[in-house]
Amino acid sequence: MSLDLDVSLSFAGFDLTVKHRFAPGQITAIFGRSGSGKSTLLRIIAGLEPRAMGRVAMGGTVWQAPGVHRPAEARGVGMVFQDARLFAHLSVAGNLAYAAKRAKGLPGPGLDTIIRDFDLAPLLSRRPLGLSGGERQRVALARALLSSPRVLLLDEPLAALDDSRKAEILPYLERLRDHSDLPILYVSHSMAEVARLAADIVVMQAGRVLRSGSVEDVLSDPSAVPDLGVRDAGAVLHARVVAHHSDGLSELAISQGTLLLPRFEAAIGAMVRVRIPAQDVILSLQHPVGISALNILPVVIGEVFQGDGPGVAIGLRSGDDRLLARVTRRSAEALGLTTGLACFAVVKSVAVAQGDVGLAR
Amino acid sequence: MSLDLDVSLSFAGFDLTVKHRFAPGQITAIFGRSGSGKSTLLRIIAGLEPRAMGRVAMGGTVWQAPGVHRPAEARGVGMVFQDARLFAHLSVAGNLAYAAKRAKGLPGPGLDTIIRDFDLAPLLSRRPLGLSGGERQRVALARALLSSPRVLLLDEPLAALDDSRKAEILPYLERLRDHSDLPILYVSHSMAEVARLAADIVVMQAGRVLRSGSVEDVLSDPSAVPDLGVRDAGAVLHARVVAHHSDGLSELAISQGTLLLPRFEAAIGAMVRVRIPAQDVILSLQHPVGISALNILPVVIGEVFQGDGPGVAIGLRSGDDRLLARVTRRSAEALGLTTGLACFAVVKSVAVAQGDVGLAR
Amino acid sequence: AVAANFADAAEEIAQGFTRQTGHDALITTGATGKLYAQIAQGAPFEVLLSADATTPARLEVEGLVVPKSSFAYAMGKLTLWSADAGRIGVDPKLALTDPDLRFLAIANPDLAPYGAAAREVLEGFGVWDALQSRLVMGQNIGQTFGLVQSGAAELGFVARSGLDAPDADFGGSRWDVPDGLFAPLQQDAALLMAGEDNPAAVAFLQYLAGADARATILSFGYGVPE
Amino acid sequence: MTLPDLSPLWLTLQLAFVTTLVLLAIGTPLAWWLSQTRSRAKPVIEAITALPLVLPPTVLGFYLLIIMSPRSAIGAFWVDVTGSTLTFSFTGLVIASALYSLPFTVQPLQAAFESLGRAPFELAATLRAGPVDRFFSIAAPMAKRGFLTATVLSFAHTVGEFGVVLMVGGNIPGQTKVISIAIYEQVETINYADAHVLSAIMLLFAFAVLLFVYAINRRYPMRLG
Amino acid sequence: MTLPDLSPLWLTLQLAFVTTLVLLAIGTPLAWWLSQTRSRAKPVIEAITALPLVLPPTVLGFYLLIIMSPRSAIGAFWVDVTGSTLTFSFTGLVIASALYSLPFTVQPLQAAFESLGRAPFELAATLRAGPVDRFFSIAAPMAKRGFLTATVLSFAHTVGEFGVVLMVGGNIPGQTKVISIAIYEQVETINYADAHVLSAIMLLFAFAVLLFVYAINRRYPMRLG
Ligand SMILES: Nc1ncnc2c1ncn2[C@@H]1O[C@H](COP(=O)(O)OP(=O)(O)OP(=O)(O)O)[C@@H](O)[C@H]1O
Ligand SMILES: Nc1ncnc2c1ncn2[C@@H]1O[C@H](COP(=O)(O)OP(=O)(O)OP(=O)(O)O)[C@@H](O)[C@H]1O
Ligand SMILES: [Mg+2]
Ligand SMILES: [Mg+2]
Repeated sequence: MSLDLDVSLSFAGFDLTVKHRFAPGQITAIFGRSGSGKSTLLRIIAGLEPRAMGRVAMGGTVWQAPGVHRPAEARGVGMVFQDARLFAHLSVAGNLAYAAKRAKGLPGPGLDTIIRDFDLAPLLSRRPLGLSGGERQRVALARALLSSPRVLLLDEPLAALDDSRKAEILPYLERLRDHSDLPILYVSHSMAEVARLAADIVVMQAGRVLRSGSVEDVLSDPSAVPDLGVRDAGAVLHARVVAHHSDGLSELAISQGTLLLPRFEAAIGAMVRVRIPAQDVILSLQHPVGISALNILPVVIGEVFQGDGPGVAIGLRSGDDRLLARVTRRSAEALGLTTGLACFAVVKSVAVAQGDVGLAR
Repeated sequence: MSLDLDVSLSFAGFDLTVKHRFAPGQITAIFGRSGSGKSTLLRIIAGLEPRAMGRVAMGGTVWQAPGVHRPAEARGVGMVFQDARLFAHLSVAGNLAYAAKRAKGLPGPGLDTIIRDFDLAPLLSRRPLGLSGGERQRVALARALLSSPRVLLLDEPLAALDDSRKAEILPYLERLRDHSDLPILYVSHSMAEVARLAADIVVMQAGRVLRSGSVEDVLSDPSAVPDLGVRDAGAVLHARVVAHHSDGLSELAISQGTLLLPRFEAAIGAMVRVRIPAQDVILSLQHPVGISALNILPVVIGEVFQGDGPGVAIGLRSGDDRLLARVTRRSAEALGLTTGLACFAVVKSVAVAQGDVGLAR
Repeated sequence: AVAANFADAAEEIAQGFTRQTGHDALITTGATGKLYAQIAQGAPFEVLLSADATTPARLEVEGLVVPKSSFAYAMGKLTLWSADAGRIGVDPKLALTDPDLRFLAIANPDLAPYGAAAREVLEGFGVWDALQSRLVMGQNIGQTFGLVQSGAAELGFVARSGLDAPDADFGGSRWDVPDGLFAPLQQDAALLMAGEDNPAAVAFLQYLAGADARATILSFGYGVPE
Repeated sequence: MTLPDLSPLWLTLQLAFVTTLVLLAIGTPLAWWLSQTRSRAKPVIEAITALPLVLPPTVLGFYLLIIMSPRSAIGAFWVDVTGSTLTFSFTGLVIASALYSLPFTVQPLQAAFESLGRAPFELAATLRAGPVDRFFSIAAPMAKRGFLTATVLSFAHTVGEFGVVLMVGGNIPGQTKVISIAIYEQVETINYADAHVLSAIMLLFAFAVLLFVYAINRRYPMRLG
Repeated sequence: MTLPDLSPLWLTLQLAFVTTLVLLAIGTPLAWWLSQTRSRAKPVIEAITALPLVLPPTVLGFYLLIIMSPRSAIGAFWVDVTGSTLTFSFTGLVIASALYSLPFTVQPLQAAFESLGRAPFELAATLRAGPVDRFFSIAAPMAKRGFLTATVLSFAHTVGEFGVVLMVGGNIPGQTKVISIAIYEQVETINYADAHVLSAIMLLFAFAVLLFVYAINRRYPMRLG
């Protein structure tokens, strides 16, 4: 069921107006500067901002409309607050049981599964007060998942976690996305997480939606680079897993050619999504030889977008796939990179991190 | 004045033992997995863990020793807690004034300067309860700086901030580092921040110091790659600013050759630190031509470190500088990359983000 | 329902009554004014041993007392007492005019008959006005006793029954005020409407007027009506 | 020296126990409502709940006596329904004591509830906890310290208080004669020895109970995080 | 109908005001200490601070009278130093009332302090605030609601209470005769009309004060974040 939103809310000095449809069974990344209204948006959906105006509908059910305000407890949102709130009077086990007890009979993962997947067994008897920042976040996320939500609202749920913890938890979210039809809203400052998990992206600025669309479209649109922040641009490819090699590389088929990437977990034949950060793509007029980069794709230059800085964003087509490259203006001029030019995109295998590959639906 | 530590503390199921000297006028990054004891370490230094044992000395002053425990308020630590605590009963202005008032007469930045540099004017009359996550962090950091600290203890102070906000605040920390002799301890999960700001790094694991040393040494040590996390490895170069070009690039001299990077703020002749992420370095046997990457450095292969995964970490020497590259095992074998081999390191300008360049002392 | 100052004596009388008649008497004590309010609001009391004569009379007017049932059962006696041994000499007036005297305790004349009596005595001596600033008042004669006993007030007019009760020994010095110096402290008993049909209540009043009870009353430092 | 009659002690404990229970049952929802409402009537109700305190106990008792006496509408209704009077009965005592000690229950509880802020309730709501559930699963346990204060103050005050009880209860041995009245009586009737003994028993007993309560609270403390 | 003598009203207000101030001055540090200490004596002290409540007021007053009378060491010392007695004086009244209402100050304050947790104090300490500074700049303003409760309960209880005051004060008109005693007397002497008038004045006045206090509190509320 999709989540339809057409809401507005004003604080002194801040106005939020958002109209958007969040697709079911997909993760929508909410991206935007600090103070742009991301957390406020999630709070409106959860029913925690009584002064919000407008309409919120989950599938056929109206959660909010003029004269209608379904209370938060009847909405069934699984929320991870940005401050990873835990009940201070309950142990970790108590916090988890709180959610599980109230979701009894509803579909969802069992307590034991969650405890195992989030590695929470050592923390169960602990009080929230002594938990580290990352431990709190893991508990908060686990608890939200236990509440058998109809929509997940995750506000920077992994911000305090290190990469290896993230790598443990992300697959869990992917499975959840793929085996349910929950809309999942995911606020994050990490484009790697966004690209790996999210199908759609909403970029917010000062309370408005600046840009929205599929991650593939938005991230591979050269003109979106300034909105997303230079470091974070990068296209997302759909690829099919062809083989896992014994030297630790996985081979993927894309519409034209293959990619070799550090090995990841996925069945042969599975479709995956691969983010290729724009800054990690090198363009070469000739097919380079004797080079450590394994992936050399023939591409045709599409749009060339000249921003303010020294960089140029270049849209590339490789068969049906779109790529995005960022090069310096100097290089673009020296190599004569213009629309229609055929050249080669060089991508290092290792530049594509484990976190950049996710299972596609 | 340096900060000398030789402390231990036990919680049920967790033991911390740390012996380290934090250098004055430098930022030491504290890096490590969630739950490895980073926040606990800062709390011990601040004097907030009365059960901690051992010795803490700041310059000649003993803060803690058997029988000695100088209370937190007499230490003068500028602490940003991981949860960006603010006084809920005071406005933002009240929070800042709280620190400023108690540091009156002590050296330090003025209230007005801080408010301007952290762009806090619009928030001054606000109560903490309505602030966004990033806004809270800015206020907490500003307040810590106003307290005229003898040591700064920053626990993921920028975690909730977007890149552009970070770009506003990081130069401030750099100036502070360069114009004072405070030891600054900086907990972060972001290697880009670490490499940009920190001279030293302490990698923690399960309450111990796993590795420590200068950022250059630790980050360019191939065998450190597994400890730091694959994505985060990358050497740091010292370079001198030679010119700022009109096409938005800055030219830097390194011990052998030049680097062209996206333009950054620094006077001609200034020394800067540049982090080159290992995964962004391509090795080529021949000097590549017709390629968009602008920086092609002749290098000699030093140590080759074979980890568990598909990647190989390769230490490189370029004149006096050390670089680190990460390539796939397959490439390393195909190209015959072994110690002593001369080859070329290809580095994209745009892959080195603004955040990766910082002023050296 | 028994006025507080008579509580101990009433207790002993009740025991005698029980021994003699087999009836049990449950005793409730309280300030007479309070008892009045309670009786007026329908308290289930059957017999009232008041500390004055006016309250039973008033209740009779209001129809809460069985007409003509009230009679005097005891006469209160007043004593000027000090917990200090030498303070009261042969001439009580000396003690009352002693410039060192800080506080003289009396019962509140508006509330307690003993207070009114004390006032009368002081007025008779012509010292009432002079002593105004040194007067401290208990709400009833029991509290007044406490004020003196604790030594907080050097002197006080108390009920003789407090000092002379069996096995009481408070020492100090005293002057028993002769009866003529104040209007008689007549304490009346009455049969309340609630007790009209209870033979035990009627029997208790008879016992109270009888010789055994009178002896007990005397032993507690009260007088008995002729 | 013989031990004075101890039946007032038991009566007192019964009264204090029942009164405290009644107070918690009434005061908790009231305090909760006050802590949550945005109604304009809030300060008015807050002021009213504190009012019983300002009247002298006997005077309050006097008015209650008038209100509850069989000659009033309420008292008469009570007699009709139950067959016995409200005044001079244990029930009447409980009502009077509860009214008088109400502020000691409501005020600390309301303060405790208000100190919790909104965050835990928002969280609980997103976890499907409705208002009643939130009250029992979040507000009540987190306001534990407030309940402790409310209970101790209400209980102790009911034990010690005698003005209201004396007036409404009529000091009937075994029925409405509580220990505070008994001690009061001993003092007023100059039975100081008995008063000392009763006071000492009362103080020791109360001390033991309070010590137990506080020691438990210390063993299982609760802090907000 | 003429207005009854109002001087007891002013005396009452003075007494309640001074007593409340004294209570805050004594009770606040005590509550603060209790909230912070890890001493084993804590539950004992907590129990003791609640004890004055369990004794009936007149009885407590009787014992205080004995303790403060010039024949006791304390009382004699006071006479030596000041030349006047502690009993039957305004000072004595204040001491007695303060002792009796102490639990109403200490308990709500302690609960309020404890609900703050350690976090704000740690933060303040890192900002160079010493213990005293922390108390005034953090604990006191954050425990505002606790102070409100403590003040209202202590003030109202002192206004209404008269058992202790009666005993220790001696009911001297203009000096120690407070309004609660005055109303009590009117009731006892069956001057119900005057009692009604005095009670009504008292209730209205108290209601006005309380309403004002609560309305202010509502205007400038404080929540923990
Ligand atoms: N209750 C409130 N009262 C007033 N202003 C508020 C309130 N809540 C939020 N705001 C303001 O609304 C804006 C949006 O806040 P929000 O928390 O949604 O930002 P955000 O996008 O989540 O930022 P961050 O990434 O820093 O968490 C901020 O400027 C914030 O100060
Ligand atoms: N008061 C305490 N009682 C018991 N255990 C504690 C306490 N404080 C911290 N710990 C434990 O000590 C370990 C280290 O905690 P710490 O907060 O220092 O971790 P951290 O490195 O800061 O982690 P993160 O990156 O998640 O914030 C954690 O496992 C934590 O649960
Ligand atoms: Mg936010
Ligand atoms: Mg931490």
